[in-house]
Amino acid sequence: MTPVIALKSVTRSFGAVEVLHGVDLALNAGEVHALIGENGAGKSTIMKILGGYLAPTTGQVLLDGRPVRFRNGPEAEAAGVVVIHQEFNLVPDLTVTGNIFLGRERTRHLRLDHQAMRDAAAELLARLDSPIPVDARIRDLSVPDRQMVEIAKALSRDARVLIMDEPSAALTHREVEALYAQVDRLRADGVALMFCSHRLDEVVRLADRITVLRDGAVVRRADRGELTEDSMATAMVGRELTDIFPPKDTVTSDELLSVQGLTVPGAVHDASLRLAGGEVLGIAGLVGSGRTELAEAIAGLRPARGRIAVSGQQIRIGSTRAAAAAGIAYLTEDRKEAGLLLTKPLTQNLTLSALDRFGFRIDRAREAQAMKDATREFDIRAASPDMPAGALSGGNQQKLLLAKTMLTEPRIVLIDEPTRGIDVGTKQQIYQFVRQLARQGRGVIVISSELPEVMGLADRMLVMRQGRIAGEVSGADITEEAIVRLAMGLDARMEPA
Amino acid sequence: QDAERKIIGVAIPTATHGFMGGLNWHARDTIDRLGKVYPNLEFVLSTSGEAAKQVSDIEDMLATRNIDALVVLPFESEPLTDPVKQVKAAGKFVTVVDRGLSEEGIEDLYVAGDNTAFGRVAGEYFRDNLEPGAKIVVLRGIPTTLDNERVEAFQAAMEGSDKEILDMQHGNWNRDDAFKVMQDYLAKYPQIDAVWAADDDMAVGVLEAIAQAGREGEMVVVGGAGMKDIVKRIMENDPQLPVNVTYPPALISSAIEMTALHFVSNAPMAGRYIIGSQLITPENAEQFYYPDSPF
Amino acid sequence: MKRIDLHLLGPLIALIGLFILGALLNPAFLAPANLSNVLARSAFIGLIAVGMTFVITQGGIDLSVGSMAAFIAGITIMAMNALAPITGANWGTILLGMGVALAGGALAGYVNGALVTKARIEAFIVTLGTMGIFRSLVTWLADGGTLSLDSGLRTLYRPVYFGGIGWITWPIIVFAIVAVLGEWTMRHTRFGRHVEATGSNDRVARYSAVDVARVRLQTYVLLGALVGLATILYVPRLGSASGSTGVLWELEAIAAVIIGGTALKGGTGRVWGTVVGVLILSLIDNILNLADLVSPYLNGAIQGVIIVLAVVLQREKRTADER
Amino acid sequence: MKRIDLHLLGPLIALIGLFILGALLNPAFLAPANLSNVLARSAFIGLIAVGMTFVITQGGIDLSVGSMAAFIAGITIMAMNALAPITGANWGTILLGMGVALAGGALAGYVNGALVTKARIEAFIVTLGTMGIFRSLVTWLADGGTLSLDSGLRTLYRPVYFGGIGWITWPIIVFAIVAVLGEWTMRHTRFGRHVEATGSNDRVARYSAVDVARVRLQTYVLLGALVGLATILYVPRLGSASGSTGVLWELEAIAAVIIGGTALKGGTGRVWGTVVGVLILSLIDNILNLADLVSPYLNGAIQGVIIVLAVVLQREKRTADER
Ligand SMILES: Nc1ncnc2c1ncn2[C@@H]1O[C@H](COP(=O)(O)OP(=O)(O)OP(=O)(O)O)[C@@H](O)[C@H]1O
Ligand SMILES: Nc1ncnc2c1ncn2[C@@H]1O[C@H](COP(=O)(O)OP(=O)(O)OP(=O)(O)O)[C@@H](O)[C@H]1O
Ligand SMILES: [Mg+2]
Ligand SMILES: [Mg+2]
Repeated sequence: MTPVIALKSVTRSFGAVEVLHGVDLALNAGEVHALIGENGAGKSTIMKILGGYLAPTTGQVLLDGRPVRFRNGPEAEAAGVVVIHQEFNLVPDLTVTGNIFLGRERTRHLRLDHQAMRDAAAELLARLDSPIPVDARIRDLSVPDRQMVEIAKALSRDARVLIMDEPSAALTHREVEALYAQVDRLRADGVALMFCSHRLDEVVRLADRITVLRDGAVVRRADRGELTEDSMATAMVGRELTDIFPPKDTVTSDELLSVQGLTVPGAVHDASLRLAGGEVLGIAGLVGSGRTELAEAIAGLRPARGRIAVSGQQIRIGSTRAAAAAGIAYLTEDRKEAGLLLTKPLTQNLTLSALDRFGFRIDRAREAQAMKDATREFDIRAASPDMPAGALSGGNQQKLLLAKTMLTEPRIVLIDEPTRGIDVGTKQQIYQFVRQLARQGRGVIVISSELPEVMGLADRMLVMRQGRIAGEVSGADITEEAIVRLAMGLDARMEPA
Repeated sequence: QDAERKIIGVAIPTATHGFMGGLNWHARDTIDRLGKVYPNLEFVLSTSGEAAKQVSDIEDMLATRNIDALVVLPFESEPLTDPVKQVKAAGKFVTVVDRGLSEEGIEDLYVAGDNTAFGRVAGEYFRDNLEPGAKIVVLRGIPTTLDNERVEAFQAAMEGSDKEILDMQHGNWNRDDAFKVMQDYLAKYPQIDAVWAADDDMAVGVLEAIAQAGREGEMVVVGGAGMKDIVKRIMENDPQLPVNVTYPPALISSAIEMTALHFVSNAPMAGRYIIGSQLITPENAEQFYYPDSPF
Repeated sequence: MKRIDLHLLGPLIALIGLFILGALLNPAFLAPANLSNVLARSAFIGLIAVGMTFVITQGGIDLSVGSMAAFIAGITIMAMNALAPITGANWGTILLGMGVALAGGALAGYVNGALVTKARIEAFIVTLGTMGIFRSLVTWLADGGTLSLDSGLRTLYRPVYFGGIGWITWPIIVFAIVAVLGEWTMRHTRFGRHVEATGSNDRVARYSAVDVARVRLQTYVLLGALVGLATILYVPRLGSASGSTGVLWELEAIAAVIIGGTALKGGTGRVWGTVVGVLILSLIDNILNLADLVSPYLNGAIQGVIIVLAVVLQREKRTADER
Repeated sequence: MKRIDLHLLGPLIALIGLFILGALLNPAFLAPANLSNVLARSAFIGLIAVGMTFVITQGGIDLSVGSMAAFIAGITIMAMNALAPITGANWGTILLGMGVALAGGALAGYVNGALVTKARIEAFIVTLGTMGIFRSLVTWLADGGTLSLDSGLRTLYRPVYFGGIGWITWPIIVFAIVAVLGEWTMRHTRFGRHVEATGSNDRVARYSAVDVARVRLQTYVLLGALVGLATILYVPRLGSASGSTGVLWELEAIAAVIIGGTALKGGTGRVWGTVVGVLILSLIDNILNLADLVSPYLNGAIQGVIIVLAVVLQREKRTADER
C-alpha cells in the first residue's frame, strides 16, 4: 500500500541552523500516526512541512507516491491535507461560524448563507460534544474553547490527511474524550491521521504507529502495543525517568496570602482562600469554573470586590502594580495573547516584568547574563537569545514564560496550566522547580486541567465549581474521585468515610 | 545697458482660494513675460501654505540662490516681519505686496490693495442703496488680520444706518463652505435682503444656494475682487449682482514689474503704491473685465 | 451582551441627541428644506466614508481621498469640456463624463492599492504621497485657478445635485443606496467577511485561503470608485474644481468611520455606524450655523467637544475588550 | 539578518541620496549657512516627532500637535506680554514664558492622555477633537488675527532661535540633545521598553505588571512637553502666533516617524529613524527651493513621490515579517 503522504529524507534549516536532519516518514490511510519528542525536537516543523506551510530545505514530500511542492497551506488543503496548528489560527474578530468557514464561505445567490453555515457549525460542535455558541466572537472565548473551534474548523474540511499539532494540550478531560471519538471515526472513514502530544497515555490509547523524534532525527519507530509510556519517555529523552513528582516535603511557615470574599462579576462568587509560605495549593475544576478569573483577580488583572492581604497587609484590588509590589506573580494560561511578545527577542521578553532590577539605564550585560541563566535553568532550546519569541517551539515558549515569571522573584506564584505543551522530561524539571519554590518558603498556587498533575504537586487542593469554591481536600484525602465529585457538584462528604 | 545678472525672489502664498489662485497666475505670467524681455533677470518663485514655510523659503532664497531682490506677499504680517528685515539688512531690495509688515520702513517698495477701503466701499454701497430696515448676512473669510480689517471697515461704514446685519460666519473664501453657510442662512432667516460675500469665490457658492432655495428675487449679492464671470454679469445688468468691489490680484504683477524696473532702468523705484478698491457698477464694469485671466 | 448593545447604539444616541438639540435651538432645523440640505451635503463625505470603512476594516487607511476627489472632479470637468464641442451639450456627454469620473476614481484607487499590496509600502505613506500628488496635479491642471464646467452642460447637469423626488434629492438617494449596499456587502458577502478577516489577523486569513493582497487591493479600488461617484454628484453642485476642493475630506471621512464604531486598527467594520458618523458631523456644522454662538471662532472647539462626546458613549466596549 | 539591515538603513540611504542630489543641483546647498537653516527649521517638527515616536510606538496617535503648538505659542506670548509691564523686558520674563510653554504643553498632553486612558476614547478621535479645540482657542484668543510678542522681549528673545555656537544654532543643539535622549530613553530605559511592550501587545504588557494606562499617559505628556519645547524655539523665530500657525504639522510629524521605520500600529520605535525622517522632509523642501522646477504647483507632487520612494527601501522588512 502506498502511503497517502510521506516525507523522503527531508531536512529543514532556519537561517544557518538545521532543525530537521533527513527525516523519513509515511502516513497510511485509516491509521493514526503519533509523532512524539522533546520540546523543540522538530514535531511542529514536520507538520508544517506536510501541511504546505513550510518548504523542506532538501528532500521531498510525496503525495500518493508522487512528489509534490505545496506553495502554501491552502494549496495543501485543496489537496486534502489539513492541519490543526499548535498556535491558534483563528481570526479574533470573527464569530465561531465565521472562522470555521473562513475562505470557504457558503453562499446563495452571492449572499452568504448564514443559516446553513451556522447549522453546519453547530452540527460540527455538537459532534465534538462542545456547547460553544456558534455566534460567539473568538475574542471572547477561553483558550480551551478556541482549541475546540480549531478542531471543528479542521473537521469541516474534507480531509484525506488530518494533521494535529498537540490538539489536546489545551483541553480538559471531557473535551479530550470527544476528540478521541472523532479520531476513531475518521480512522474508520479511512483518513490518514497524524498527531503529536506530550500526553503519553493519549499516544498509547490512539496511535497505530509511533515515531519518536530527537533533535530533528527519527530515533525510534514502533507499532501499536510495542511501547509503554515509560519506554516512550525513555526514547524521547534519552534517559530513564523515575519518580516524575518530587516528594511533598512541606514545611509551612506563616500565612502569606489571604483572600476573603473575592467576587469577580460574572465569574467568581465569594471565594476565600489562604496560602502559607512553603505550601503548594492546587485549584481544580472544570473548564469555565472560574479558576483563571480567580487567579487573575488575585494578580490585580481583573476588577473585583473582596479583600486580599499579603502577610497581613491589605493590597489594592485591580492593580497589577500593587499585586506585583506585594510579590504576587501570575503565569497566564494564554501564552500567545497574554504571555509573550511574540515579535520581540527572547531577552526582552524575559526581563519585561522585572526591568527595575536592571538599573535605570538597562544593563544589557546583566540582561544577557539573566538570559543565559534562564536558558540553563529552564533548559530553553533557542538558536539565539535575539530570535523572536514567536519562533520558539511551543514548549520552549512555555519555558520562557516560566523563566520570565520567576525572574521577578515573587513570594507568591500563581501558575495557570504550567505544563501545557511541555514534554515529559521537562515536566519533571518543572515539578521539581515548583517544589523547590515551596522549599524556599514561597507560596505556590497551581491551576491545572491535568488532574494527576495537580494531585501530584499539591499539598492541599481547592475545587471550583461554577465560580464558587466547592470544597477543599488535603493530604491523603486528595483522590481523583473526591475531586471529581466536588467539581461535578456531588458533595464529597456524602461519601461514606 | 547693465548686463549684470540679477536674481529676484518672489515669495507668495499657495493658491488655496480663488483670489490667491489669480494672484499665483499673474505672478507666473509676469515672471515668464519679464524673463523673456530682460534676459539678465532671473526669477525664483516660491509658494507656501504656511507662515513658517514662507520664512524657510525666504531663508533658502537668501542662502542658496543669492537673490538681489525679494518680492513678498506675507502669508501673515507678524511672523514675516523679522525675516524680511533680515533680507533688507543683507542689502537686498525688498518689495512688500498687499499685506504690510508690522514694522514700518523696512521695504523699499510697497504695493498693496486697500483692505479697509474694500470693506468700506461695500458697506457704503449697502448703507446708501438698500431699503431702510434691510437685513444683511455676511460671509467672512479665513480668520486673519486682513479679514478683520475688511469686516471692521464694513461694519464701520454701516454704523448708524437703519440696516441690520443678521449674521457673520466664516466661509473661508471657499465656494463649498460658502454654499453650506448660505444654505443655512437661508434656512435660518426668512428675510434676507442682501449678502456681503466679500469674495467672488464665495459669491459663486452663495448664488448657487440662493438659486436652490428659489429666492433669487429676494436679495442682492455683493462679492469682491472682480472675478471675470461676476464682472460679466454686472455688465449684463444682472439684478442679483448690482455691484462688486475691486481688489485686483494683478497687483502682484505691478510689484514684480516695478522691482524688475529697479534693476533694468535707471529710475529709482521706491515708495508706497496703494491700489484703492473701487466699486464696479454696470456702467464701468467693462474696464474691469479681463476675459483671459483664470480668475 | 447588554454592554455591547449600548456600544452599538452609542453613535445613534448621539445622533438623536443632536437632532433634539437642533430642533430646540431653531425650529427651522426640522424643515424639510434644511434636512434635505444637510443630507445632500453629507452625501459626498458619506459615499467616501462608506468606502473608507472597507479600507479601514481591512487594516489600511487612505489619506488621499480629498485630493483624489479634487483631481477626479478636475479631469471630469476637463473631459466634459473637451467633449462638448464634439458630442454637444447633451446627456451623452455628461454620461461620458460620469464614466471618466468612475473609471478615474477606480484607477486612482488601484494605484494606491497596488502601491500598498504590490510594492508593499505602508498605506499611510502611500496615501500621504498620493494626497500631495493628486492635489498638485489638480492645481497644475487648473493653472492655480478654478476649472469650470461649460455652462451649457452645467445647466443640464445641475438637477443631478439639486433635483430628485420631492425634497429627497439624488445625492440623498444615491447615498442611501450605497449605504445599504455597503452594509449588505460587509455583512452578507464573502468579500465583506474577507475584509474583516484580513483586518483582524492577516496571517490567519492567508492561512485560510483568503487572498489577502487581492482583498486589500479591492477595498482601495472600491473606495476610489466611490470617490468617483461622489465626484459625479459634486460637480453639478458648483460646476467647478480647484486646488482647494475637498481639503480635509479625508480627515472627515476617517472620523466618521471611527465615530461609527469601526476600529482604526481594523477587524470590524460597521457601515451603518459610518453613516451615523457622517450625519453626526454634518449636523454639528448645520447646528452651529443655525444657532447663535458667542463667537464663530469657537465653532471648531464646539465641534471638537461634540465629536469626543459622541464617542464617549462607545467606550464601554473597549473596557470589555481590554480584559 | 542582511534583510533587516537593509531595512534599517533604508531611510538613511534616502537621506544620503537627497544630500547628493542637493549638492549636485546647487553648490550653495552644502554651505554651512544653508545646512544651518535646514537643521534649525527641522527642529520644531523634529522635537514633536521625537515625542510622536513614543506615542505611536505605544500604539496611539496624536493629531492635535500642530494646533497645540499654535495654542501654546499663543498663551506663551500672552503670558510674556502680560508679565512684561510687571517684571520688565528681561530674561526673567522670558524664562517665565518658557515655563508657561513647557507646563502648558505638558498639561495639554495630559488632557489628551487622560481622555485616552481614563475616559477610554480612541486616540484618533480624542486628538481630532482637541485639534479643533486648540485651533479654535488660539483663533479666538487672537480674535481672528495674530498674537505678537512685545517688541522689547522679541529683541531679547531672538538669539534663542538665531544664535548659537557658530552656525550650530540653539534649535539644532536642542534638537540634537532631545534626539539623543529620546533614542537613549527608547533603547535603554524601562519606560522605553514598556512603551514598546504596550504597543506590541498591551495585554501581554498588562499581564507583565506594566501599568499600561500610565505608560500611555506618560507618552502623551512627554509629547506635550516636547511641543512646549518646540514652541519655545518657535516663538523667537516668528514672534507671533495665529490660527494658521502649525497647520499640518501633525501630518508632517507622523510622516517623519513612519518614514523613519516606526510601525504605525505600534510596537517598535526608532527615534533615530524619526530624526532621519524629519531631515528627509526638510531637505525635500529645501531642494525644491534650490532648483527651478517646471511649475511650483507640482512641488507637492514631487514631495509625494520622494516620500513614497524613501519608504520603498523599507519594504523588504515587511516581506520578511509577513511570512
Ligand atoms: N521560524 C523559525 N525561526 C527560527 N527557528 C525556528 C523557527 N521555527 C522553529 N524553529 C526552531 O526549530 C526547532 C523545532 O521547532 P518545532 O516547533 O518543530 O518543535 P516541536 O517539536 O514542535 O516542539 P514543541 O513540543 O515545543 O512544540 C526549534 O529549535 C525552534 O526554535
Ligand atoms: N475575555 C473574556 N470575555 C468573555 N468571556 C470570557 C473571557 N474569558 C473567559 N471567558 C469565559 O469565562 C468562563 C471562564 O473561563 P476560564 O477559562 O477563565 O475558566 P477556567 O476555570 O480557568 O478554565 P480553564 O482554565 O480550564 O480554561 C468561560 O466560559 C469563558 O468562555
Ligand atoms: Mg510544536
Ligand atoms: Mg483557565
